[in-house]
Amino acid sequence: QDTKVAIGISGWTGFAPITLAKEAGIYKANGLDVTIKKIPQKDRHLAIASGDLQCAATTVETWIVWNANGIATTQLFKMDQGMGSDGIVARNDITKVADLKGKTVAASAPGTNPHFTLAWILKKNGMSLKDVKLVTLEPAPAANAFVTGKDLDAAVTYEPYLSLVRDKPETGKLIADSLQYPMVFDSFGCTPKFIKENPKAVKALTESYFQALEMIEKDKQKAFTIMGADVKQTAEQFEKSQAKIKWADREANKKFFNGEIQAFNKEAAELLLEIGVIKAKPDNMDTLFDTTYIK
Amino acid sequence: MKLLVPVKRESRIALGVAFFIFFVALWSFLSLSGAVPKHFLATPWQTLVSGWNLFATQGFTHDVGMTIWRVVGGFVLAAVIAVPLGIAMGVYKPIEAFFEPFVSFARYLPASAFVPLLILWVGIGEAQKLTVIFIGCFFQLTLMIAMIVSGTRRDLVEAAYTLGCKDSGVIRRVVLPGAAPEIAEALRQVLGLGWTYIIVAELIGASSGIGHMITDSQALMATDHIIAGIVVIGLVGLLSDVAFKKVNQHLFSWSLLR
Amino acid sequence: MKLLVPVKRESRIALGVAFFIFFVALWSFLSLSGAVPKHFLATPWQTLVSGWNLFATQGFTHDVGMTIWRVVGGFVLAAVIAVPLGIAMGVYKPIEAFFEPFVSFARYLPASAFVPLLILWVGIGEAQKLTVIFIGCFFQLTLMIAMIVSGTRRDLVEAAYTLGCKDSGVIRRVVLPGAAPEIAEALRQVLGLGWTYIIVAELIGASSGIGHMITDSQALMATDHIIAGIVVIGLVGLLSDVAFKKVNQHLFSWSLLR
Amino acid sequence: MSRLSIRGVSKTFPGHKRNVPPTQALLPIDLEVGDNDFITVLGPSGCGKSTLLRLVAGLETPTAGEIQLDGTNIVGAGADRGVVFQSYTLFPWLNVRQNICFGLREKGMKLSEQREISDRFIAQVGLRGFEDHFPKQLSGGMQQRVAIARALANDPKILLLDEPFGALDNQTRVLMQELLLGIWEQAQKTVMFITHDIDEAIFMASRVVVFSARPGRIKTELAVDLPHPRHYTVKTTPEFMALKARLTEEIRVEAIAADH
Amino acid sequence: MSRLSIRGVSKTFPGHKRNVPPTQALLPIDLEVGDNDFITVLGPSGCGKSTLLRLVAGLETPTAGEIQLDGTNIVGAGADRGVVFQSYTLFPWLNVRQNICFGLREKGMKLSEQREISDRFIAQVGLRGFEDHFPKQLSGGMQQRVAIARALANDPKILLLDEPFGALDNQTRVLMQELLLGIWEQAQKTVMFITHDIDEAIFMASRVVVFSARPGRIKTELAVDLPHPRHYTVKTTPEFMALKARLTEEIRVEAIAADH
Ligand SMILES: Nc1ncnc2c1ncn2[C@@H]1O[C@H](COP(=O)(O)OP(=O)(O)OP(=O)(O)O)[C@@H](O)[C@H]1O
Ligand SMILES: Nc1ncnc2c1ncn2[C@@H]1O[C@H](COP(=O)(O)OP(=O)(O)OP(=O)(O)O)[C@@H](O)[C@H]1O
Ligand SMILES: [Mg+2]
Ligand SMILES: [Mg+2]
Repeated sequence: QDTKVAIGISGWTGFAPITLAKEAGIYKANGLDVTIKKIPQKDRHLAIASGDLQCAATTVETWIVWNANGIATTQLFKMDQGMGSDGIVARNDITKVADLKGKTVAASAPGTNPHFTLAWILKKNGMSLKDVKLVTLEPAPAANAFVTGKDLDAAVTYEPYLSLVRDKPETGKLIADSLQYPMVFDSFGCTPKFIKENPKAVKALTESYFQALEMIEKDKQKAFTIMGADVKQTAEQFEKSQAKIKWADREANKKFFNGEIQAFNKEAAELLLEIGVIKAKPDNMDTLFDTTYIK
Repeated sequence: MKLLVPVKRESRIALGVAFFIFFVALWSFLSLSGAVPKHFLATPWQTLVSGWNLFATQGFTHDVGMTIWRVVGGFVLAAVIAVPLGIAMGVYKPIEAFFEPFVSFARYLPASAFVPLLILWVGIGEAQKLTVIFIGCFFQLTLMIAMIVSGTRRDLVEAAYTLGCKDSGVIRRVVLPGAAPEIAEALRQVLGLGWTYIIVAELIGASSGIGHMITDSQALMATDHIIAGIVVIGLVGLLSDVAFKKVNQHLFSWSLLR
Repeated sequence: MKLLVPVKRESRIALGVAFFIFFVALWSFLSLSGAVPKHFLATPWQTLVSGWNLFATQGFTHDVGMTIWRVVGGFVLAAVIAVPLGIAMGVYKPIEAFFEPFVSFARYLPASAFVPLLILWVGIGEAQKLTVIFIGCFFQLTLMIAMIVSGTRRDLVEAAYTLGCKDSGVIRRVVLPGAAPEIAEALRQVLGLGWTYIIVAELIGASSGIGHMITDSQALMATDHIIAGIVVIGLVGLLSDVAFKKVNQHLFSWSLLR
Repeated sequence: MSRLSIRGVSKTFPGHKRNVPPTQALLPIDLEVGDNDFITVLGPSGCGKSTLLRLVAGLETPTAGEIQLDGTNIVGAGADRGVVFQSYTLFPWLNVRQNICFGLREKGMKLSEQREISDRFIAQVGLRGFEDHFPKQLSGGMQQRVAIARALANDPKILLLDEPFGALDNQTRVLMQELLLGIWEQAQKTVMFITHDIDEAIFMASRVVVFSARPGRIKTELAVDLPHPRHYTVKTTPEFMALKARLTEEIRVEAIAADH
Repeated sequence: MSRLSIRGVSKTFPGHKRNVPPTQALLPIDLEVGDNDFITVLGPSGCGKSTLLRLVAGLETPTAGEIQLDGTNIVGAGADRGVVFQSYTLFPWLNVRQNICFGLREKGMKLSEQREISDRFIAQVGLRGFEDHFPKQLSGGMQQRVAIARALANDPKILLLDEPFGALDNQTRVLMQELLLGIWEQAQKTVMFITHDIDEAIFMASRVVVFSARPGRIKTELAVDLPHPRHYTVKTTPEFMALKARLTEEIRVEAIAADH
């Protein structure tokens, strides 16, 4: 009897190993019956609250937001880290972040990573969200609107949608990315209730992820084909999209949850409070993750 | 041209076809001449081919099927409650007085704005999609049916009383058959409304459906797929409407006599 | 209860109020008793306070203003084209034959599905929002007006001819004044339709508006804000409708005589 | 003995909205209708003729007074009083036969019996061959013939007709009068017939009741002693003329009073 | 000299849909209407009376033949032929005065002049005090009086009336006949008046034209030599009776032919 799990993710290239684990039958082999739901980050917590999702992949600061706003969730393992595959694209006449002052910038809704990214980068440059005109657009339409229209001066987006801009250098370029500002980390987590009731399945989810990474190492071509197909890319296109992504293996995971995340969470919570996405910091940030399963 | 004078059947058809030809010609010109960049607007031919491919190779039939089932499902749910409630409201004015102000107000609540709440309340499965359609259809339908039933011809009701009917007989044998054609017509119109909500319903958490296909294609700027999707919804909506109309005409042929 | 017999004004109001009280009581029970977790459903009181705060401290008036302007703007655009086109179609049947099949079909194209295309075509500014509303209203309105004008009483037209009118006089002095009340009524109904599209239009690329506020409230799980937003749209829609109705009744008082 | 007794019956309609005063439609009226009487009620527009008929039918309740049918007080509408209205009130979704059988089916009568009765009345009103037609496929005159057959099929104690031929053209109207009179001469029903038309009132009646302008009361009663069976040519006889001349004067003053 | 000459005019309506055969509404008709004639056209339902009137009004074109008014062929509708229809065709958004001035305004007449003319006709049809009423605030009889005034205000060469009193109750109808006849006796207009009602046809006419059942043709013409001014009591005189008896027979056969 396979354990049923519904996982909410987005089209972000960093989440592709989950698709791979499902499509290549890794989950199945580990006794899991996984359903993957593509659902925008801004809605993902609602779906968890409704009970339709037990697990999700999302950026690390979102777990703070969700828990602070009443949706109990626990991270299990880190998946990847932005290495420049997400960031702010801007018109060619905008050369540095400071130039964004007073400009129209597209980012996804509050509580999502692009929104947070923008706030973070602006803060590092001595500005705040109030200094730009913020337009709510999900990463995909943001990239579309940026390359095709004139309404936007800048947009926050990520791979694979960054490729749209990459293909049209005349429309703009990346002015700030997650390599310069190391603050985009993705992790995978589930509700505490699910973890408590299905420890075996949780272990299997974790192991499946690591097995998917192994498969990418072993059979790149096949893995890229499967992962690309999910976002309607060829293996070659996908290879380009994932070039700057570094998936976290077991070792990287151990390292991340031992110090790195604590530091990041502290800074992130401050900022989230500042921009009004949470009303109070979670009491104990260490309950946001559970490192039992990566051991 | 003379005022209000009908045109012959043949010229009517010819003129109607002419507009479609004109429209496609304009579209072709815009997309082929380069007046509009290619990725802004697919050519008609490309759209047609993509549309065909969607069905032939990408399992679009399943998407269309899911969309139809959601619209019809939500609509049937709405109808199952709205029809008896509307009839009760139309017939018994105290019931109408009780529900009418609330329903009148609720009709203005935009179904699409409920999406975030619905995700919380009923999740992201089929229930959420059905509920969006339900909200979009239910209040409107209830009001329309109550109005129709209120408009029951008083003289026919009185005639039934003088022929020996009691209240229940009047409802069963006069109010219902008299209102049936208009209720069917209201159902048809509201089903048309349902189609306009499905895209919103399928925006979130769907893994199939025409709306899902359109959202997917958006990321890739596949305007051919988007246009094909829109046209397919239009066609399905039109077909369901025509079919509904035919069924009504067949069921209530007496109401068409003049 | 007697069939179809109206209830007295006082009881009618009392019953209507009773339902609202019942509704709020149920809502309070659900949210206060803990039957539904707190973050799933705000209490009525909390919703009211939040609604008030939205206006008082969070500049919600601006959002509401933007939303109204978009709906009204898109609607006026649609009306400005649809009214003369619809009249021309109604009066001159060849024109109707030319446009009618296309417009009938286009009416089923879901406005919300155009959003991805519109981002490409007109960007993400106000133009996109107005266009969504425009698409949602235009085809429906054109058809309704053509139908209304087609229904011009032939006997009045003939009377005008026998009184010495030429075609232009008939249009100006008979067709237009005769159709005006119904056209105004159609405009009112279609404006109501416009309200249902605004949320979709504001979902994407907005930095203000009620729809934008609802999206923003999601992260905080602020169901109180979401519900307040929905209710405000409902109220604004209802108000605009009532105001429109009053204006129509005032302008076309003759059509209300019986 | 009277079949129908109307004693001191009056009717005032309350003004539903504020500022609308109540309408006194009928001043207290006394009227006895004997068994097999054919009385016609003549009066100007708005004088309360329909109101009286609706009171007898049980579709309205009197403000004062009482109405008895065969000695029993009337409460609500019932199948013992057949009504034919001026407006066409056939059920448009039923065909001619189904319309005629409407009351029979309500009584739970067997189908075969329903068929027999409807056949008889269809023949009597001259609509054989039209059994399956829907009301909208019939001319106005035919529709009213079906309405009469539908009322008669129930075998009511009294037939109440409210300007049943008012919307028909003159020639059809004359033919319908002869038809109805023929049925009455054969079946001996008690009939109360409301009309505006003096010729019609005299031609069919055994007694003509003339109403005054609103608020209505009975102004004159006039027995019509023309022999039966009556032929349409009776309308151009001197006896008829004399009655007509007299009623014309009676009604004319009332009509002028009502019009202004 | 004839004011209106109808020569060999016939009308066949094409069957618009497939399988619908064309309707021959009117067989070739010849009719001369003299200056100041008041002719009434009598005939069963559907015999083509309205069709003839609409041909004269210019609202239909004849299939064959020609129609001349004062020696000129008729092309389309025009203000020289005033028409009053059976259905109420007042413009509901205009008040009584505005309705009466409709044609005058179309001619571009000065407001003061419009006012003068409308005042005269409002007085003539007895509607003083109702100038600001809208059509729906008037009774049927009043509406038709406005319609007559509206047609007359244009000072047409001929007045065409298609059962203008058909929807009125009998008493109102009689009063309207007297009103119209009074106007004609004063103003000496040429009038063509269509009706079903034999009394009405005789009472007003200088000549009665009887149509056969469809397809219509003229069956009889009958001059009415009753003296003017006519009083309503003329309807119960022996001369009137004789005419009525004769027309009753003529029309009865046609009506029976038309009804079945
Ligand atoms: N339901 C009602 N409410 C208020 N007033 C009414 C109602 N029914 C009738 N009346 C009024 O009562 C008066 C008599 O109406 P009734 O219909 O009995 O007249 P009538 O003699 O039948 O007239 P007609 O010949 O035009 O049919 C009229 O003034 C009418 O306006
Ligand atoms: N526009 C039309 N198209 C087809 N047939 C028509 C049209 N107008 C009239 N007819 C037919 O022509 C015949 C004569 O019609 P018309 O209206 O002239 O009769 P009528 O004598 O005025 O009848 P009534 O007394 O009922 O008014 C009828 O059979 C009618 O159905
Ligand atoms: Mg009456
Ligand atoms: Mg006619």
